[in-house]
Amino acid sequence: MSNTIFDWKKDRSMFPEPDKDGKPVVELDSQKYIKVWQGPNHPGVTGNMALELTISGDEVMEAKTHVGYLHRGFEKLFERRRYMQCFPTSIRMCVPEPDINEYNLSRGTELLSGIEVPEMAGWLRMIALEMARLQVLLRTVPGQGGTIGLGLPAQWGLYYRELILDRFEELTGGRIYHMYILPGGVRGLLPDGFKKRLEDNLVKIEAFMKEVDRVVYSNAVFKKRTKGIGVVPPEWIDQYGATGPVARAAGYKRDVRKDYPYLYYDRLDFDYNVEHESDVFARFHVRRKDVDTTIDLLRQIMAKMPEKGELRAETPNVLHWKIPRGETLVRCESSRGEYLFYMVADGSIYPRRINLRGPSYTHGVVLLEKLLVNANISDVSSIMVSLATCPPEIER
Amino acid sequence: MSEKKDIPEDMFLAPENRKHTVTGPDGEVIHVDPLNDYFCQDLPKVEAPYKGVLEKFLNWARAESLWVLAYGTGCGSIELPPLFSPRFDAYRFGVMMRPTPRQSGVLIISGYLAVKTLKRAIRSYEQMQNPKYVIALGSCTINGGMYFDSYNTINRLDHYLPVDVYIAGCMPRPEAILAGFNKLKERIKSGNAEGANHYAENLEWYKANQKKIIKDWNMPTYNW
Amino acid sequence: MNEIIEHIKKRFPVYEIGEGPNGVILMSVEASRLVPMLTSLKTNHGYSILVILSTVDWLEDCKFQLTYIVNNPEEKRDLGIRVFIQREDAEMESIHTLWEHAATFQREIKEMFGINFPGSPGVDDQFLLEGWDNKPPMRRDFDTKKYAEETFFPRPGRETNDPAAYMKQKLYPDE
Amino acid sequence: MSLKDIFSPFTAWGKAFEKPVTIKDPIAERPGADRYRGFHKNDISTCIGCGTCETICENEAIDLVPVEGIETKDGDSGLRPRVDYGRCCWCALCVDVCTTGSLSLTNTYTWVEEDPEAYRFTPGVDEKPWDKEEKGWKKPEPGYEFYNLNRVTMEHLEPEERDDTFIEMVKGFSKEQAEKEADRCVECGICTATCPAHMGIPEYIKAIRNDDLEEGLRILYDTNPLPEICGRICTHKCETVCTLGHRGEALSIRWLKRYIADQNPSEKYKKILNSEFIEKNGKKVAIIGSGPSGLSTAHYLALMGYECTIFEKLSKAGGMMRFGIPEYRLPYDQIDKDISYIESLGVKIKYNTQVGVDITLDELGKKYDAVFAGTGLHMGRSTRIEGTDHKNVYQAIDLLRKITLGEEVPLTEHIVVIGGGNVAMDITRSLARLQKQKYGKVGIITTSLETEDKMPADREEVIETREEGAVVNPGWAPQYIEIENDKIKGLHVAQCYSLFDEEGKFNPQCNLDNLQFFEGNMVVESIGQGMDLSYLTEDLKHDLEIDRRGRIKVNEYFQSGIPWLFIGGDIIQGPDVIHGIANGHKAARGIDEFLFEEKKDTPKP
Repeated sequence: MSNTIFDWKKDRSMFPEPDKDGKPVVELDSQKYIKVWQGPNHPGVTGNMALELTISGDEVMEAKTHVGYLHRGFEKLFERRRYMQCFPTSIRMCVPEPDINEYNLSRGTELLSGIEVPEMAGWLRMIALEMARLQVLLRTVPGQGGTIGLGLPAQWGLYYRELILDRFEELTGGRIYHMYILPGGVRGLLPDGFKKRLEDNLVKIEAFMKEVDRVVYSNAVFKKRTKGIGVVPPEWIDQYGATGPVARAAGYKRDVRKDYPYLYYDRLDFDYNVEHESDVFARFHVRRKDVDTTIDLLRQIMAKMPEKGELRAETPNVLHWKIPRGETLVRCESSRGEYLFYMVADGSIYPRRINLRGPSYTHGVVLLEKLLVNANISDVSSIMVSLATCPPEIER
Repeated sequence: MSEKKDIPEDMFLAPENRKHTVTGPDGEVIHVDPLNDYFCQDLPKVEAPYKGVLEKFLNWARAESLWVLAYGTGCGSIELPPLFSPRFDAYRFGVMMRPTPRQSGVLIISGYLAVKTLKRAIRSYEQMQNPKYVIALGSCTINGGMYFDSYNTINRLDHYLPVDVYIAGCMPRPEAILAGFNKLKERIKSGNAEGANHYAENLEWYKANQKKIIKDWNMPTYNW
Repeated sequence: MNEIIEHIKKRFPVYEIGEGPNGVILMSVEASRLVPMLTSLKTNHGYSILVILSTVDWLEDCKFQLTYIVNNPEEKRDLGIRVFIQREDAEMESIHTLWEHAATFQREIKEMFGINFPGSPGVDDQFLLEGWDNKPPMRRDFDTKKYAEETFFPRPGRETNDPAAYMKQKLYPDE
Repeated sequence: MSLKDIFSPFTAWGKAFEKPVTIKDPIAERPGADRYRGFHKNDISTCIGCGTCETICENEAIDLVPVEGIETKDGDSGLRPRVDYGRCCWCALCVDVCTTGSLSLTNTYTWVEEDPEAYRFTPGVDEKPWDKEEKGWKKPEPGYEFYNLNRVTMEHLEPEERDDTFIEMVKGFSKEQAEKEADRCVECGICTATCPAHMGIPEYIKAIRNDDLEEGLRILYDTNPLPEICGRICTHKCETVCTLGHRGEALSIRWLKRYIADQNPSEKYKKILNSEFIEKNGKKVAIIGSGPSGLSTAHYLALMGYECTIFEKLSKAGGMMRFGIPEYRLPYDQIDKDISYIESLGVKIKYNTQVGVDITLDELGKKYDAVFAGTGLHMGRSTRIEGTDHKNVYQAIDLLRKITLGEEVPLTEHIVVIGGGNVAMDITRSLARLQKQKYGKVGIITTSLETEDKMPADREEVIETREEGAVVNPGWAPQYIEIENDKIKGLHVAQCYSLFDEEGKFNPQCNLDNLQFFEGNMVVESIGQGMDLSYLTEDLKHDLEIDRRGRIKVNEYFQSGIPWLFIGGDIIQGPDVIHGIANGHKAARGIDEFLFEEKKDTPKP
């Protein structure tokens, strides 16, 4: 923990000057500071969100996140939709990884109405969830290099992600919005030869990850630009509710799949991927290891899943699926961390409230604002991508 | 530069856009009037196309170099990176991403537009150079899509910006977007893609629609 | 787990204790006792993570329900605490001193439901909306469809028929 | 950091020698996957316009619109879904919920337009390039249904439990069963048009789901004052058009109706139906016959404040419902429940009073403001083959009446029944029960002109008849009854191969080479019933218009050529309870209009 921003602060920051109480004062009219907007239309921010940066020289003095550019009022729309109708709507809440929404909504609906999903459907759900995780990681892992100018692996990664999307298209009928996991079960068995094709893709992806290791992971420039940058002090993890790779990179063993086992993850053999440096590099490293874990999990699932089985449990008629009054909390592990739904049913055919709390809700607002202070302006997008902020999940 | 009547009233302006004075580190006092100093106050003009072969040649040139503003306004933007990745490689069709509006000629509205983004999309569009084109992706731009009843997303894009091509899908796949570019090329070559002129001609109507939704209009009427 | 519940029961007037379908324990408490209770849970019982701060609008009862769910990462347990407050001029004590990111939740709730959290940093700033001049949109008495139809120019020319009504009109109009 | 870290990134150059992954022509080379959710396709000949797709669509993207060339008829609303691609999100819930399986998605996904209005089309009607595409999203494998396609099994008495007793054989739904069955309903409302009384079927099923049976009863009584009876013996035409029947089993609408009626205690009826206080309007109406149409008329007129008197020939009310239907199908106490409610509204029933004998129609016409005649079909028809004049040849309808009245019923060990309708099954099963009681075994053969697949009787009736030990041997035309020593030996039949001639007239053709002999000492004829209009005197008949087939002509409100005389029920519509009820309801409205809107002078027969 020697090379953290706290050490930098002393020798780099001349501004802002503290006032009598020790609080920093940022006075724009003093001409010592410039206000720079990064986003919403900027290649360096993740998605359609904006950072209002007050900079002095090349150093960020103050950062403020602006979200709401993608606000669609999902939680309001759910009040007008039946439980089954919520499912296609819900998945748009996180665009890169929609399956976690499908899963959480379906699981919540099932929990509230007391339905157990057939075993086969459970395993198919796991396949979809892990494939979704893999395709996101194939964007973010090489994409982390993209934030500091190593754009080539990011382009390659998009191709390998396409391979997984092809499998998704085959399995679910959709490329991005899979709409596969629905209340009661799933919407299709594995097509013939699917396992073999997926295995071929996994082999290719493994080879590709070796290349990422050579080109990004052990790249002198990358190391120089990411080690010691954007350090999240471990005591912030619980304080700010940080989860997923951010928490794991700080040395915490946090993984919903192991802590609160859902589906059949307790039957699979895998471990927490933990690092301790808690900087951008450590988070990258955790994600890099997550790719291997995910590939391994996919292989385990394919080996352990049953050959045949029911697709969907018997549910009430979906046109008037009434759920008795109750509340529940559903969580699953997304590629970015704990993804959580709080659902309240009021005994009608419409949900009373479905509230989403994704990891970005804190990563992208409070944590990002904190981390950017005293960061170099060229590291902003690197830090942001390492936190994997996903605006649609903040603003819904 | 002096048409004051277009400037909205001071009270609606964002603090940084209001007239104010700044004292520099050396003690110099500077008066700033951001709207007059930073924005052009001229309203857009209709630019009549050239006649004959010249216009045809220009249209061919325009059609073959479509520079897209890399602004992911909605969920459809998830399919734009694959479009520019090795597999689909839109560059070979003359389609190319640019980071700023000043360099781009095509604005892709990728799906739904929240009111807050609409404001930015309008500014981006107005800052783009003529001739400029708009491609609308997905159901949301046609009739609201799955957010038709949301309080924060627009229903039809053609009320706010002149749209050249609509691509169906939710989301349209990269292949469909490429087909959309082909259609746009045809449209440009046939000389029908006069969206910018249409916008200039009907500016009042467009502005009225825009201002109906954007309640805190804290910028100049036309952001050029 | 039961010891904690017993402990809480002794110290705080909790009611409606029940276990949700996913093992989360939910209980209700008076609004005035919430902050002491959360402080106690955080400092003495290891409930160190604020998972979610959510609001439910019970329009028919004229009440807002605020749900604070806290998590104990060691025991891997969730505890949900419900607080019911009046819908009129709704106001609630801020918990940003306990968890800094609660300010984000509170800012959103202020904007979406109109519940005020005095003292919460930036609570009056616009969070997701821009220039909103209507009722807070997540309140149940705000009709989003009506608002959208009035504001956003839905494409005209759509009409639909109810099969039963249409058949009546076609086959037996007078009966 | 080492020297390796500086050089290893240069391995990226290696990619320059790999085969490119770029697709040459992405638009043409990449069809969607086999399951891809692309654009909509609809088989409009299978589609019935039930609108479940519209209901499930969370984006309100689907409209139901009339389509040229598709007519509205029973079981088909004549509407077809039109999809708005300015709304659709391609979730394919509409495909998964489709009741007929006509809707599907193709794997075509490219559609670019300059005109946004073009994105609205009716799949299957508006021609699209992908109409021929076979691949694409279809409803997944069996076991994936959005609603239950199978009926909740209705519990019956087992054949061995029921074959010697007249105890009601259908047990009725329990609460759980009824709610489960009601949950299957998709609320399309296609059935309402087919129901002769146009009952609010989806509404009362919804009331069951909401466990609001009082509301359910109110909905029933809106259009049907005999729910207990209808809930048991209605011909349930609604179930034949039920949308669920296209891929699974139709909803048990009749049993659900019965459930509502059964669960509401009769003493609460007046309170639930809000009929405790009815203001009388001082007009008097006479009703001839206490069958379904008469009771229905009386009920609705009584609610409107009329003073109604029913004249019934027999000693009990209910008409054909009581005297034509055996007790094991419709217990008498249930008939009493419905009738006693109607009586409680102030309707008087004069038993053992035959109009035309005890009192003439003319007198009625003078004493009352209007008269409704629902006298029904109570005269058995004979086959008129050789031997039918024998004393041991009976009419089914007469025997059924005797059973109900508790009179002695002639019985032998071997009986032959002629007829293939429900009445034939009723008499067969009733006689079989009596045989079982008397002789300990069943010896009865039922034969009909129609072959098995064309028999007018309900399928389940035939099956149950067989379960109870009777023989059903259809497809034979009776030739003559063999009589030896004044005793019936049996019935000679010949194979019947066609019922109607080319013009559609009833003209059975038999194959006289294929003969059969059914042994029996008693023959029961059950080939239909005729009406007894003897109460109509000649001068009244003079004013009535009677069509070619002998039916009296009435206007849409069942008003006959004589303005004060309304005629309805079986004599107009043919034998059917629910039609009778519907007639009664309409006639009540007609009478109300006739008496209050001064239409006295302008009768429109």
